[in-house]
Amino acid sequence: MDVLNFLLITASGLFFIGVYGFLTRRNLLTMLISAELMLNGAALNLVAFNRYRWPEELDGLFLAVFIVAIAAAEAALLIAIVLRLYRNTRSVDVSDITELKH
Amino acid sequence: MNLHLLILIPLLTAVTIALWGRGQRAALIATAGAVVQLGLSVLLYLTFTAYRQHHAGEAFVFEYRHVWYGPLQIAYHLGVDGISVAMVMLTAIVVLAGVLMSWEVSYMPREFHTLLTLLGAGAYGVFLSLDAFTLFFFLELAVLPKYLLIGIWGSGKKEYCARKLVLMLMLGSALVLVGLLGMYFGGPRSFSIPDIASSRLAPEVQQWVFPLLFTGFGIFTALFPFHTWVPDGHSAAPTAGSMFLAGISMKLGGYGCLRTATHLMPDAAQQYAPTIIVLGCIAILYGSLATLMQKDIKYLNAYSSISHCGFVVLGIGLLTQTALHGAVLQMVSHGLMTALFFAVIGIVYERTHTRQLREMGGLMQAMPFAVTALFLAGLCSLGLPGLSGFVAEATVFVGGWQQPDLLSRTAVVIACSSIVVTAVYILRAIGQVAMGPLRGLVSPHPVSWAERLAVLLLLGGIFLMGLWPEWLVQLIQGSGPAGALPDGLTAAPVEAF
Amino acid sequence: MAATGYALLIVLMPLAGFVVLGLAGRHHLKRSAGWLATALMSVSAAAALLLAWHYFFVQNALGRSLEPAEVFRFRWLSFSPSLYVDMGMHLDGLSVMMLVLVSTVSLLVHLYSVEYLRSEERYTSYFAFLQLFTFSMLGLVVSVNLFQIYFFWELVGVSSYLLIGFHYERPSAVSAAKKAFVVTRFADFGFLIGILIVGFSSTSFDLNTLFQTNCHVDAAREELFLGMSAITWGTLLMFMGGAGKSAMFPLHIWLPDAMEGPTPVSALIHAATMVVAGVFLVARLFPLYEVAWLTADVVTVIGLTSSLLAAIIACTQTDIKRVLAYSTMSQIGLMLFGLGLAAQGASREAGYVGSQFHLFTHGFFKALLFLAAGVVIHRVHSNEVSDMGGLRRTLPLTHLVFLIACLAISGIPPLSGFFSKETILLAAASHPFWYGLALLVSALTAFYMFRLYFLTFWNKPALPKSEPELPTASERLAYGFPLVVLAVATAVNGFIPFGLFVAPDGRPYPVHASAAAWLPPVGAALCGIAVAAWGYARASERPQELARRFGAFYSVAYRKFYIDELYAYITRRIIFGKVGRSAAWTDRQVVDGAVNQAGWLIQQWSLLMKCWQSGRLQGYAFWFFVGAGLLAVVLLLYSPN
Amino acid sequence: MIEALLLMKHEMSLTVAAVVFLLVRLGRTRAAATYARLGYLLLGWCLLAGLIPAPPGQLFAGLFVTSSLVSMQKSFLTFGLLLLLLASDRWLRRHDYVPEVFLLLFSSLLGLFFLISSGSLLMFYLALELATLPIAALCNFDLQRRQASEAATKMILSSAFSSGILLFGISLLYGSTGTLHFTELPQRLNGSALQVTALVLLFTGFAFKLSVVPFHLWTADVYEGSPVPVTTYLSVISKGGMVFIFCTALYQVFQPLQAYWHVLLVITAAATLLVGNLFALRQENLKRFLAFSSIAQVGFILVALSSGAELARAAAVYFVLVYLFSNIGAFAVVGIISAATGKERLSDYRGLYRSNPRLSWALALSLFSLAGIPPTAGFFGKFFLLMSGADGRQYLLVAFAAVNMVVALYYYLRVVRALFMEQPEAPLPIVTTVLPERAALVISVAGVLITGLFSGAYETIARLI
Repeated sequence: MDVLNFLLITASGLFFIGVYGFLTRRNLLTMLISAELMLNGAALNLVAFNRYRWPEELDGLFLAVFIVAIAAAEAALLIAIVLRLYRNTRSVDVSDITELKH
Repeated sequence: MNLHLLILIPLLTAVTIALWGRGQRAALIATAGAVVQLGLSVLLYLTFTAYRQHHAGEAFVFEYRHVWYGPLQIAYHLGVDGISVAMVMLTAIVVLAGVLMSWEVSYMPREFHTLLTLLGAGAYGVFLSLDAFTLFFFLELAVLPKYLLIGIWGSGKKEYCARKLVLMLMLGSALVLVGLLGMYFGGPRSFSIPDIASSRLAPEVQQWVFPLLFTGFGIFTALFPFHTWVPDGHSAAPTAGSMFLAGISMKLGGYGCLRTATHLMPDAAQQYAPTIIVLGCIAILYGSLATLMQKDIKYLNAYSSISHCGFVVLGIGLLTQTALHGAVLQMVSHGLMTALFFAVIGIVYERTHTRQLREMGGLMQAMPFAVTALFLAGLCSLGLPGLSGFVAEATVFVGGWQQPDLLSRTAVVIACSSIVVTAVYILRAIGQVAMGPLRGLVSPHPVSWAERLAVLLLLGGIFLMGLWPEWLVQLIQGSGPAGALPDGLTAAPVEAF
Repeated sequence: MAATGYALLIVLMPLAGFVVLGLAGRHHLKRSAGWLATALMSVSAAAALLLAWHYFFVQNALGRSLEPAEVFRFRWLSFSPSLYVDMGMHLDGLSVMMLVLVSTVSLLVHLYSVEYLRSEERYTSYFAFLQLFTFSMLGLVVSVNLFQIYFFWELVGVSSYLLIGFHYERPSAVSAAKKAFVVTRFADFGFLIGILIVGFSSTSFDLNTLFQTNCHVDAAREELFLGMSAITWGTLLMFMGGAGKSAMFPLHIWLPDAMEGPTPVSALIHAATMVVAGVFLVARLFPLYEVAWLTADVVTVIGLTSSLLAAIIACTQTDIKRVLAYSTMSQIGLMLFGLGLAAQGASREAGYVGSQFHLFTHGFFKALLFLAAGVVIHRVHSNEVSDMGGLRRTLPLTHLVFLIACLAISGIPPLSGFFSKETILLAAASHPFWYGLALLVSALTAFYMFRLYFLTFWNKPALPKSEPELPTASERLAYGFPLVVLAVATAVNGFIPFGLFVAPDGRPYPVHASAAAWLPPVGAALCGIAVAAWGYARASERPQELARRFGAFYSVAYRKFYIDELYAYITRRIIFGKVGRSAAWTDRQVVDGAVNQAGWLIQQWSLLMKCWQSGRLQGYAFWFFVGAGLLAVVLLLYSPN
Repeated sequence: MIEALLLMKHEMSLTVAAVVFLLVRLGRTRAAATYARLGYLLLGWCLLAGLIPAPPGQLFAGLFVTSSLVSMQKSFLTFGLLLLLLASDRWLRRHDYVPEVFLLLFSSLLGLFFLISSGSLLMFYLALELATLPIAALCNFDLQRRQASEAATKMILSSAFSSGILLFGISLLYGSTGTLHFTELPQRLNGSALQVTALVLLFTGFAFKLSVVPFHLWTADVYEGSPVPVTTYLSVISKGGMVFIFCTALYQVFQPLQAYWHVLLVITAAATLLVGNLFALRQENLKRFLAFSSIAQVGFILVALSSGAELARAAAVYFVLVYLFSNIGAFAVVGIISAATGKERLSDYRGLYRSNPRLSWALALSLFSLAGIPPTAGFFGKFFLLMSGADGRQYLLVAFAAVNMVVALYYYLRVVRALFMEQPEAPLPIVTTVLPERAALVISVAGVLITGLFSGAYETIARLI
């Protein structure tokens, strides 16, 4: 159980660090990395629960695998969009994309 | 008698106008439709009275029930009693008069007549519905035409006024909606008015549903303090719009109060009666006092409508059979009278291009027909016997006096006192407009035949009711449960003081 | 059957006239309108006389008890099975007398008006209104139901409004008409509530039932409200209505102004018929007034007060029609005084018969006075006595009939006014104080009437404003005939044994008065005439001297005791200025202001929340996270059970 | 095999359609109009294929579940997509990359199909991402526009953030229950603190897609920055799909936790109604305005769902159908005018009735339907939603919603006023519509008028639930 707790605490740490990073970093790419951290926290949780709590089936593991796959897709798309944004605005700073508001 | 026709004919008329009503043809089609409606409503009266002679016991006649939303117990349910018949006839008359008054509309006539006819359809629907959902549907159906009619063809601050009117009425509908839902789930899970009536709602449900329904419908009938849409809305609306609004729309509220609130929730009606009486009195007296100071003739009539509709509220609050009948009579009477008022004001405005009292004068010489009609409307408004207003007000007074308690009788005295104030402002207005040296006439073209016909039609109604009210009273008295006091409310014993 | 026919004919003729003239007259019946209306009226008047003959001599035998009869009745409006309004025609001595009076005077006024208003543009409207008035008045006097009385009461009021405001181009006429209507309306407010109270306390609005169920009335007397029984309240409030119509103090202010109407109208409505409606009302509901003790006192006091007040004011006025108006008010006061005495019970028959008799005779001689005044006004184109004087030569017939009427109103035997007034004074004989006051009124009446007479027909001739026109032949006929008929009636009416026709309960009451009772009133009248002759027969300084003697009292009386000003203050300053204005202000600023404020407030909130939508992605995420956190906290703190 | 095909008839046909577009791109480049017509045809074929009767059933060990109701919901969405594409005909034909538009939209729709059919949180997550990511790409479709890039960035980053939180919730739920299957979850839910937290986090995932306050902040920006068809898709199709699965989640999966999500929904419903309306009140840009109004609309759905009554599901599904017609009608007009003139601001619409009466009526009717005014279907939709809300005896919330209808009417009337009553300084030219656009308008207006007056649609839905 100690391992599970350790893993869970690590996962939560990853998640909250991700949240913190997402909320504070200026660079869009850093924000993406933070989001990935959040996802990884969740994935770690799933794997840990699967291994130590519900080892009969592999639901958690599967979901974790898919998370990784989707995260990759997301990252690819985001980078493409950020590139586009950079072309249009010459900036990847999040505080520069506030034209749409109110 | 097939009640659908009364809803279908205006709808079909509206569709026909929308499709083929180019230019002057719109008015023609609308008039034809309105004439058919009037004929139907008279036919309804005749068949109704004939039917009633043999089947006195039935609450509603000519019922038609078609399950609309089966899973929700919602039905398209029509049926009439004496009160509905009276209101339908009122609607038919006002619709025809309104359409006749609109022959001269030159800006987008097709749209105008379509919307006007739709407004009428909504009113018929409300008066014929025996299902609360259907009733609510038709009640709200009028929102769109009202807004557009005032906003497009109105005058003055028309957009502001249209918006205010629609939003305040919508607030009323919102309250009605919540009330209806409370009634549905607190009762037999049905919107059918006869069903709800027969399965008496629990008092604790009545207690909170009643104020919602009454206030909601009350807003439509200018219940104090939710009446401020009346002066703005009526004064900004085009002539036919004002006629419809004041003549029919305000009656939807009174009818709704009577049909749903009081009829379905007699316990709560009794419980809240003092409040309603007080509100009615405030509307009557305060409305008439505020009218005293009006300088714009449309505002004057709008404020006087507040005062007159106070009689409807008062009649409902007094809770005696006679007073309830008085409320209905007042609805009919006020509908005719105020429509006439607005029609004449329209005629006058066309020729003076002003609505300010002090800019007019001596118009009796220039347009005797219109001013005579105005005078008669004024006399009706101040309750002159022989015209409809007196019949209605006297019935409310007599009905109110049947309640032996001090509050009701004080209320009657206060309501009576308004006839003096009414006389003052009416005579003041007539003195300004009709008498004195001639002033303010801009374009003295003669009153057209359509306008004459509209005025005569309304006058005919007023005289018919004022000179020989018994037929109408019999119609209403012979009506079903909404006309009768709800079970559990017995007529107050006749006592002195 | 015959009675029904006559009765319907009486009422329906003017109605038909009104409808025809009102609808078609304007375009189709320009000049013939007058003659048409007169013809209809003559049918009506003839029917009235026939009906009177039929009622008094065929249906009943004179000298016996008169049985009331109902010739016609239909259900007009039912409030509830037991409360309803019937319209119908009730015949008894009182109503038949009124039918005769109204239709006859109306006929004569019609005839007179044919010429008098010939130059008016709205000639047909005038006759339509006149017919409407006559119809309403006739309908009023035959009422079978309290609401029928109210119905026609209001119609009478509106026709009076129309006729006073006939010259609506003149602002003064408009405001006079308005004033008349509003003041009587205010009184009718009381009337209406009185009807409700009386109707409910005796469970019916029907007059027959009302009188028959005296037991109910008695029972109602037991229940008190503010110390008074229902029937007292009811009769008092109904009397308020009557007082308004009859221009009794303090509701009299409209009557002098009402003289803005054409003179024949003043003769018919504001002298002979409508203004006595209050007297008629009390007489009609006499059984109720008898059981309501306080009311009888109030009627007496109000009657006498008004009578005296009006007589004093009349002495100071200079407008011929206004003097006559105040005189009318004074005479009606006397009638009510008599009725009040009768209702008190002490001199039941004398008071009742006297007042009704005076009502009858007054109707004729006052109409005569007005019509004669009309001729004078027509002649000099002014209402002011200062523009008249010395007219006895140019208008000999008018002078003669005016004199007869003045003598009659002053109570000089053997003219009709003497007999009727004498009967009222007879009723007051047992109350020395009131009797004295009534004598004073009598003397004042003689004084101001002869003051008017001398100023008009004697005195110094005023300079004619324009060349006097000679009366045309048709004018001679149209003016002369009514004047002569009325003068004859004025002269001979006194010899009618009135108590046999109209008396309480229909039981005949022959009036017997001793010579001793004659002397004081006649003496008082002669004194009044003598003083008037001393002061006004010739142009002199004596009137000014007299006025100076009375000093402040004279000017206060000349100003009509400032009652008009008081009313104006109350209505303009208080009702309009304070109450109405504040109601209108409250409505716009407070009630409507709240509505607009609500809208504004929502807009402001909306503006305030704008900064939330900052466009910053991280802000959005922050709120996302905080929202999730808060919701989680709420849910964790919340326990569903 | 045949049975599996039948169960996945929507997905299969849509996949085929997507593949067709992939293949088409390989061939020679054709006119945009041709592609568009092909797209309509393919969608039409999907719609037809969806009508093939199929039994309820499940596939892939319960990952994929379908029933008549689900099948109908998918048909609604397909139909909605077809309508919105028809309405965007002019916009489509302007672009060079039409096949890609179709490809991305079809993919996203496919995601929605799987979302509705998902029988497990695994499938749910996958489908959610499949539905979202293509749209993020589409937001940026007008490549040169700075606002489009901004919208796309905001969309994808927010969505990543939201997925993170959602997944964390899923992981907690998994830790507590040991299963991701919808059929097994209800038995293992006991209301422990962990599960409640997981519920909230999962809820945020739904709330993000449904734009529930306070998870809505991205909505307006993205709606405004994206091309009109994408905005329409986001606000109608994507939201509709989410509502469907949200109903399933609440009424089947999380049924044992009803006491908890009831509170959750009540709070967020009130907040959503209020905030959506207050924001919509001041909007000048019509797209943004419709975005906020669509937020408020979701508030009404939440009011209904929060009651937990059976009525609520039918009402919500019915409302989605109604909303689909009304919102597509409104967006269609905005899109047509935007495509023809490039104008999207309210002030540009002044006096539109003079020059374009038909478009004005279509817009006005759609707006009145959104406001819930009879005789439009919106009235019925709103009424049933509030009725369901009242079934849970939460009259206060219903009253609040009813009052919000008044506020909402205020801003819908603003548009109507601009259309009919105001005098333009520079009137819009007469906009001619092409056949597909006209068809879309006619269908949506007819839908707005007919769906309510005839009870067939509602009764079918109620029967299937």
